[in-house]
Amino acid sequence: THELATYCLMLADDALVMSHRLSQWCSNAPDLEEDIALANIALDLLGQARLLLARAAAADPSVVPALPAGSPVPPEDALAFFRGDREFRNVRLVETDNGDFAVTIARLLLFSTWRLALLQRLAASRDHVLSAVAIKGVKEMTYHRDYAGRWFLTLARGTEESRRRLIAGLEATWPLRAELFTTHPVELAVAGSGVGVDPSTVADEVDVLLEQVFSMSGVDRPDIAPLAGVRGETGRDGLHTEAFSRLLAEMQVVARAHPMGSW
Amino acid sequence: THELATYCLMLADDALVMSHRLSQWCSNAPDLEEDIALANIALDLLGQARLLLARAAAADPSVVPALPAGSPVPPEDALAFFRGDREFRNVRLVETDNGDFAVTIARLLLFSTWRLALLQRLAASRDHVLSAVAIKGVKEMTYHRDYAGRWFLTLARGTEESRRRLIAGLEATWPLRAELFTTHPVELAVAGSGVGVDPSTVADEVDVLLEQVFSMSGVDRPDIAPLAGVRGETGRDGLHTEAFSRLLAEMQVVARAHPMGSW
Amino acid sequence: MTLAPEADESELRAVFEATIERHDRIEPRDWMPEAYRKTVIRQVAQHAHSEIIGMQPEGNWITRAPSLRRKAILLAKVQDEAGHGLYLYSACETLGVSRLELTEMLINGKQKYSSIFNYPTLSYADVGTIGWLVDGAAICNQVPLCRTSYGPYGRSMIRICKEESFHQRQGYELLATMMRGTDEQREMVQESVNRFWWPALMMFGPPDDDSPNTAQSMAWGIKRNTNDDLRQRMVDMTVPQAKALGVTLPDPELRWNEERQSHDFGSPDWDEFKDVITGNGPCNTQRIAHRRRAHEDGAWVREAAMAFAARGAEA
Amino acid sequence: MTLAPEADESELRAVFEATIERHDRIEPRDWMPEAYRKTVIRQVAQHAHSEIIGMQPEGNWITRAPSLRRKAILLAKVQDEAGHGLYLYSACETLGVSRLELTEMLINGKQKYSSIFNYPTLSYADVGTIGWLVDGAAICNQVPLCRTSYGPYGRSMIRICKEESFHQRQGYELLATMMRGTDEQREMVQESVNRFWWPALMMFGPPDDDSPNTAQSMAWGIKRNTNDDLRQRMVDMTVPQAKALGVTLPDPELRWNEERQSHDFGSPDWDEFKDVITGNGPCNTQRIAHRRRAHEDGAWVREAAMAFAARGAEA
Repeated sequence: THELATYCLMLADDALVMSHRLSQWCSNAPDLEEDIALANIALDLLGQARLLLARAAAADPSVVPALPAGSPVPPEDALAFFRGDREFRNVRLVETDNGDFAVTIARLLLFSTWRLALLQRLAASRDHVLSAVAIKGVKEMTYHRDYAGRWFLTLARGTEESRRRLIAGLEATWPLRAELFTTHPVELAVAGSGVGVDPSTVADEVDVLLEQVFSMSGVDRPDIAPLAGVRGETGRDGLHTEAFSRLLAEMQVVARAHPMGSW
Repeated sequence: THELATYCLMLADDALVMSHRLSQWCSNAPDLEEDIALANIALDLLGQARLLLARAAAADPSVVPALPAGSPVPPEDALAFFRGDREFRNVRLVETDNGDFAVTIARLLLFSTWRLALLQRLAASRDHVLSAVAIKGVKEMTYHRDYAGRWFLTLARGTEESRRRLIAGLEATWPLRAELFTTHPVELAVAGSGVGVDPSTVADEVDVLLEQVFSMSGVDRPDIAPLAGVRGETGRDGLHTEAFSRLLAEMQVVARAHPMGSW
Repeated sequence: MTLAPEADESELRAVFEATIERHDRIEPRDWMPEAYRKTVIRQVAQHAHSEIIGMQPEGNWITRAPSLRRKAILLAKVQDEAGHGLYLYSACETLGVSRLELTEMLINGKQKYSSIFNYPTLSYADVGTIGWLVDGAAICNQVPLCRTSYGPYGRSMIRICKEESFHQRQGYELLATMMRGTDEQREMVQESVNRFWWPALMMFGPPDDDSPNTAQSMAWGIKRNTNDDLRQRMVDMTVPQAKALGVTLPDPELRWNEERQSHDFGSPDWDEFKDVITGNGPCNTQRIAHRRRAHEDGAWVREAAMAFAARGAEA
Repeated sequence: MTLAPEADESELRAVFEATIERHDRIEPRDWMPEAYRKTVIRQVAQHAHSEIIGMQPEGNWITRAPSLRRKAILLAKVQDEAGHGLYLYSACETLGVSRLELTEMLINGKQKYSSIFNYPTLSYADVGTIGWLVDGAAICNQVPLCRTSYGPYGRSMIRICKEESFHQRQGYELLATMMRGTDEQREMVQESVNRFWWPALMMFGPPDDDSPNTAQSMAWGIKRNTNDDLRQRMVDMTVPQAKALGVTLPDPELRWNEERQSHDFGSPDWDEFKDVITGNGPCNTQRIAHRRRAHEDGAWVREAAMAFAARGAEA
């Protein structure tokens, strides 16, 4: 169905775009171990994205952008590389620029705590593909959250500078948090049919987990208003930040130059 | 002829790519006056590029990339937005990242001193279009060179930090200088027929002018080897830096998404 | 800054009020009430900041302009905005505040800029829409300001208004060209208008019954029309242009009122307006961070220029 | 670092030489001549630096990979290179030099890395070509090093070689897929091979008669084959693969020599090689600047981690 496909795109795009941002750390991380760990996380998310894009295409082939007749581009790539920015359904949290390592860690903590909670519930989805993706994803997200939590604590309790940067990073990220728990009509519909998860239902659980990390780290929960959308629309509606079309321009440039290409 | 067209592309691409880099300063300059001045210079160069691209297309329509039948995209835009990086003929000097204001000024000084000398000779071209472009361009380049020279002196004699940055900027730019005076076979051919200028013939004159600026500024002429090409190929042969395909990805993204678009 | 000896104040105030009464200009050396000075500074600074911050949403598309002609038009336009900022900061400086102080008030959030620039630009159509609707609204706002009581401000506005109407025509022309293009381009234009229509109407500020400063500003001749007057003028001006373009304005309540000889229209989402005004708009943080970064990155250059100039003065 | 009392030196040297003679491993705690230690450090560090700098040319295309499958393959490959760097720095640390010292020698230009990474990657085909030719050359170089005399280095090489041959197959497979694609893709592949063929052959180092360190390194069992031997092996291995791919190797002198049962081939441009080795290659400055920036940008994170660990140790 179209709703299931749209829901899969939401989950897929979150993973794909977050993976893109993390992959930009490659050869830029503070140490080799972090280069490796961030690439690992990016690879896990890329893997999730691929399965979810394929599920979206199978659920409703009409979501896949049309390519010239005979194009060998598979559906997952048509979806990743041939949609415009207004057709991407990811939350805005994942698309903004990386900033420094502290911003990246703060974002990864919010993202992985949230997504882990979602996937834990999604494991019980009536859709067997989604359920399988979720079960595999839970293991991955647990590692991502632990990694982010460990670094969050380390930076908070490291040096004065790392603490200052961490708090700034958390504050920069916080306005994008509310969007994670705002239910989109499509999410409501798939939750109703036992296929998807209404993200508002994981808000409390995620909050408790974040509070634990904040309290261990001696960091106050930020008191910053959510980032407004435009006419009430946000990432899930295809309304993104200025950074996003630049991200896509880079991500899609080679694929789009070769719509008949085989890779 | 194809040679004339290729020569026009060389001159056009230098201006277009330099204009692109300068336009990236817009809203990022150290002061409003510099925002305005750098935009002015970018606009002048963009104007030169447009005339030269049109001349290239007129001299040999086969250089213009093919677009779908009925496309309203004019030749200047087909050339700017639908060529790949290997088809651009600009020197590599103009395409590297802006760096800080000092790098930008050092590059602009080298570029404008060189291009002014070229256009001064090109004013006598047997090709009336090139001659007209050159005559107009000489006035513009004189301003650009004066602007760059004034800032070069100011930074050299300003603060310790500005002097340190200026020298670093000059040293970062210097390896790309040799390419400006290396004669490409196409340049040799058009120089032979009185249509173009062999850049090696302006080397001494440019050197004298640069020496004047260096000596007023109390800056030593750098002693740094030229940046090697690959198999002897450099910008004029379509062999560019890694930065260049990223520049084009950004510059061309909207145009390429709409090959039938009217703007 | 002119300093008036206290003794003369009532006489000076009478001269000031007579000047205002005659709809004549107050000049920098003239005596003026402190509250007037502050209000003019606030308004002119806000206007200057809007020009400077306004460079960002459009500047976002310079490197991606889809034709060289449009790139030249856009670059020149954004450059004009820098120029407008420059005149307006100069007008402000005649009241004794430096550009540096004003810039610091901007990046510390102590002075505002037009809320419209806290919306993102998401497609090249936005360049046209900003020209058409945002510059259109600015003109409605600014044409009366050419007669504003503070001389340097009024004279800046005359020059700025000329350039703004040029920009507005260019924006309209871009949209008209795109509407003659492909279906995708038409969709881009409509989508862009959908996003910018309400924010453009909100540019005139809150409804009159919720605009505390309007009365005093009008009495002083700093402001010449109420927010709602100007908003109505904008709607009446824009509806026929939208029709000519072939785009739909996203307001189901919009219709011609034969009796008023004017358009009725819906009410903007004032909650969203307050959200954006108070700093939570989609781009507030981004715009200020950009300005701050540019300002801080440029500090060493400005210092070098001052040091160099000082050395020249010594020699 | 093991310190040998001077008295025992001749005895220790005899043990060392016997170990080398037996083609056995020297281990970190064993006595070794200072020159041997230095040579091993130089070679292993250069190898480690090559892995780390080698992340850049391929990493340049991760964000632009044209399919998600290729993106995953590329990201995993670059990650493997970071892993190789990690083992090799560890192998080096067994000789008493820290990773930080090695990194500083890299970014200060005191230690080298493979000259191949000073060439730019200009299209996605380069990802395939680097896998096929550059990893191919690396394997020719490294397989013999699995038997190198220094234990930790040899054991690292065993693991690395396995992964490198996997990467080489993946690179070849990308090129093969592209060759079955469009004309433009075939051109990309050929253009890429044209650029990388000679630099790949230069990876084996200067000709034997111009390679001053080879003899000592071979005597010590650090190196197992001469540069020219390995280069010949690479050419013989690659020619049939190029044929299978359908690409032309850009060497007019390349032909089968029936008598030698091997290929004759032209001479690389050793002047270009020297240019690149001495720092003027197309990307030397860029690669080091990138590494330096990442290292410096990460300093506060490494400091935080150390401070945090120290605090944990206290508690």
